[in-house]
Amino acid sequence: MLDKIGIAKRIAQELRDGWYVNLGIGIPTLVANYVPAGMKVEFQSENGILGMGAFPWEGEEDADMINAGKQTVTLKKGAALFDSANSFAMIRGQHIQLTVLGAMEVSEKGDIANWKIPGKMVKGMGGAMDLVASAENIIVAMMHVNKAGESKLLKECTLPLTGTRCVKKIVTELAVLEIVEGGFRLLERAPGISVEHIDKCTEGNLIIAGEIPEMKI
Amino acid sequence: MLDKIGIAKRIAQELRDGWYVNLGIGIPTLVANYVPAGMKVEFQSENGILGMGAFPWEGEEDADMINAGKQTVTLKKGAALFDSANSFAMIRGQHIQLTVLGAMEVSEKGDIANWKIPGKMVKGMGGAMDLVASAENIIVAMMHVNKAGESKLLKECTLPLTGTRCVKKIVTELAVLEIVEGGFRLLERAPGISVEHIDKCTEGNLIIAGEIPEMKI
Amino acid sequence: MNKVVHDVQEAIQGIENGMTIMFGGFGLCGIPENCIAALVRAGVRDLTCISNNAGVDDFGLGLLLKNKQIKKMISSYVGENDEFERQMLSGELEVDLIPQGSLAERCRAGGAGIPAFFTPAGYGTEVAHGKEVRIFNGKPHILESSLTADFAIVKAWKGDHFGNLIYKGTARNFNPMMAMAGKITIAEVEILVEPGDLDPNFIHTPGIFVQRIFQGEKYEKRIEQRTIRKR
Amino acid sequence: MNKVVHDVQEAIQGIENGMTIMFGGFGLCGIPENCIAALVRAGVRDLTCISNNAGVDDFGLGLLLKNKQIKKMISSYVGENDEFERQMLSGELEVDLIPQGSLAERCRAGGAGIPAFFTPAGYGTEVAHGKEVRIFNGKPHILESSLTADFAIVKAWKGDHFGNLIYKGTARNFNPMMAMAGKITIAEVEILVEPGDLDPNFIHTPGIFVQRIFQGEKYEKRIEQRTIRKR
Repeated sequence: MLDKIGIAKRIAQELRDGWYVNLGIGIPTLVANYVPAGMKVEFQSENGILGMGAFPWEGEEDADMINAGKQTVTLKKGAALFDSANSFAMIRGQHIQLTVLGAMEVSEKGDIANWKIPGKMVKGMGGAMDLVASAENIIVAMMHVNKAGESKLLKECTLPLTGTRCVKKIVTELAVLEIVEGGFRLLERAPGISVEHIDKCTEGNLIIAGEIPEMKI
Repeated sequence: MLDKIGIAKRIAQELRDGWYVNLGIGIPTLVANYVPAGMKVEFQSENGILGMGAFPWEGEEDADMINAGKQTVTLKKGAALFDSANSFAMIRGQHIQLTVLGAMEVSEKGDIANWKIPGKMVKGMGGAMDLVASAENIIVAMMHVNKAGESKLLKECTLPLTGTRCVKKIVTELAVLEIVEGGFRLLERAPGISVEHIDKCTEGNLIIAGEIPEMKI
Repeated sequence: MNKVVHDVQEAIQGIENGMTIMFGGFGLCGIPENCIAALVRAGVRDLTCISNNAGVDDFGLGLLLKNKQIKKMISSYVGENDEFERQMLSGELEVDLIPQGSLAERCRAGGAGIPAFFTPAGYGTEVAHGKEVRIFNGKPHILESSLTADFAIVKAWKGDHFGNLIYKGTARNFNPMMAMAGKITIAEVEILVEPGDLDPNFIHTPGIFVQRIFQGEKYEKRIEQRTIRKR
Repeated sequence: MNKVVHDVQEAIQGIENGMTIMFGGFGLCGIPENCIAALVRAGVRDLTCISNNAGVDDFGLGLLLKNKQIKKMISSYVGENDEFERQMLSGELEVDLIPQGSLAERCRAGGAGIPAFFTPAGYGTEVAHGKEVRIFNGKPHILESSLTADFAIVKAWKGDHFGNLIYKGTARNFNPMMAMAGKITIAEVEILVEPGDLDPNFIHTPGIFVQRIFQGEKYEKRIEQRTIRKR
């Protein structure tokens, strides 16, 4: 079973040289720490950064330089700053090659829910609805089951949707899965996790074709 | 009868302190030379200037600094440069208080034609269609009659339209007129020009109410 | 073209109960601190506020929320504010949550004279309720309308007397498009300079969009998430 | 993220007969001189060119026109080019004339993932033929669709290896929005610099929109209307 860092590391393997990538808050943010050596990837932050760098050294925090998670950050060489309309022009216009974000639920059709629990929690969708409606390549980073032990990979989402038929891949603590016609196709198992266990933890239709390799992290 | 400079001077009287103004090619451009003393007016050029200044001194022409008529210009202190999308955001968004442009025909309803003579001449509308569709205050600077002696102030335009029901005022070599319900309302006569002459030169309905004063230039 | 007003009091003149006001800023970054404080003092009520976020409990728009001066919020993300969540869930506060990109574009459209546009964001979600759906290139889009406001209040780094503005870092965010969309736009700046002091080629908001400008007395510029690397 | 190509030949690789190409520039100001010259040499034909103007008889896009390489022009103003008028009136050249603001916004929309928007420009004119009309705030608007291109070719003053661009003066014009709307965007620059040499706060076109960049060999920068004050 993977921890959060393991999930981030596995997602980092999906990066390709020359890509612009938008990382959501939480586990997705960690992906930036595991870019394969020698690979050039630029991170976009939807509040107006292209070429986002590491956290600042202590004492060098700048209130005017934050990421979409409101964390203080720095810029890499060759970075560019812009306003929110231009930022979402990049996103909506499909200039970003990969979006990684968290989810509360994903359906076997690729629907995603991650912004609202009616009557309980409403933080808002932020940029997530624009991202999932536009990105050609969306990877969800999340736990396979919730705290109550219920699957988050469902036939149908029960929570208000963020977007429909948009998720391409899911990386959880248990598995890597791909959305295909008919359901979640199992691509890889986490180290030490059986196909049976993944099947048990997946409420939506799980498609198991051939031998399922173990992830290499 | 006014010459071109007279028309420009009369239009300059319509300027108000603090206005942003877009001037078309030809007579309208001349208006910039007659801003009343002490009045602050900024000129916008739709190719990307706010705060357009005079022509450059000889030898200081810059190919990268032109106005919408492709003439070399300079910037005034406090000028701003921007792209075409932002320029027309200013225009379409009604941030410009006055537009002055030329016309081939104006109808008594305020329609304007100034971009095409079918089969003969097609220069294109440039920014004129955006300007006339958006501006709240449009003054047309033109000759009352064409070279063949035919009125350019018509019941209906015969040429392809640039915009409909948009012209507010017209200043010609003969008169100042306002578009009102029912036709061209005569506001002022050019020095030495009779109401009868103006009437004869106006094909559209001319509304003459009360005494018509002579212009003061 | 001198748009300089004497102080924040003069800047907010004319803001009345029930008006719609846009506020620039993302989280606490690039917010018009001085104007928000003045609106708290002025006590205007029943405001409809258009702002990406709602501040935190004790700073930014959170101050107006706590003071019950806001009737309705139009935002994309309000996760950092418990008082907000309480007022919303209790029904005291009307809330219209919209995708961040649609919010940015709707403000820009409002300033640019574009009354409506199609976007894929929100299709198939509750954001699309009641909105026209149309397919372009095989993909469903929804029709979003423009947003404008009685007043837009933005915060810039530097500004000149004509209202030309330059923002700094990620404090730019929503400020430029909200500056475009206010019937009256108020700009508060850290540094007010003379016309000619800003390079015309590098102005983020041309002065035509700004009606009032002043230098704020002081800026706290609070950091929401202080993340650092230890040396 | 290094997008530097060796020379103009490498830059225009892949441009084929029948393609749609956007060209930045207003009149002869801010046009990609080196790429236009290379396209003339390459002899690609049946191009659909999206450009505010069509150059003059012997410079700018006029060179491609004279060479009969252009099948269709999408422009707002073509008044400075006699050969253009001749080809158009004789029916050799297809022409789609559209309002300048709509052209700018349609390119921006193409780059920004907005398939269509409403604008008042052109209502009641032949530009509106076949287009949906809708009333907003009592005023009729027409629905305009976005524009994209197989290639967009823009010209900037300075650019870095990542494709970040800065324009100069009024040579900015259509370049930024066309840079957004190309499937492949080629930027030719007067001065190519290293990443980090441009201030991130003052970049006009972020590198994400640019796929290829090179420093042009030389720039004539011809002036169309040399207007001066005598000393």
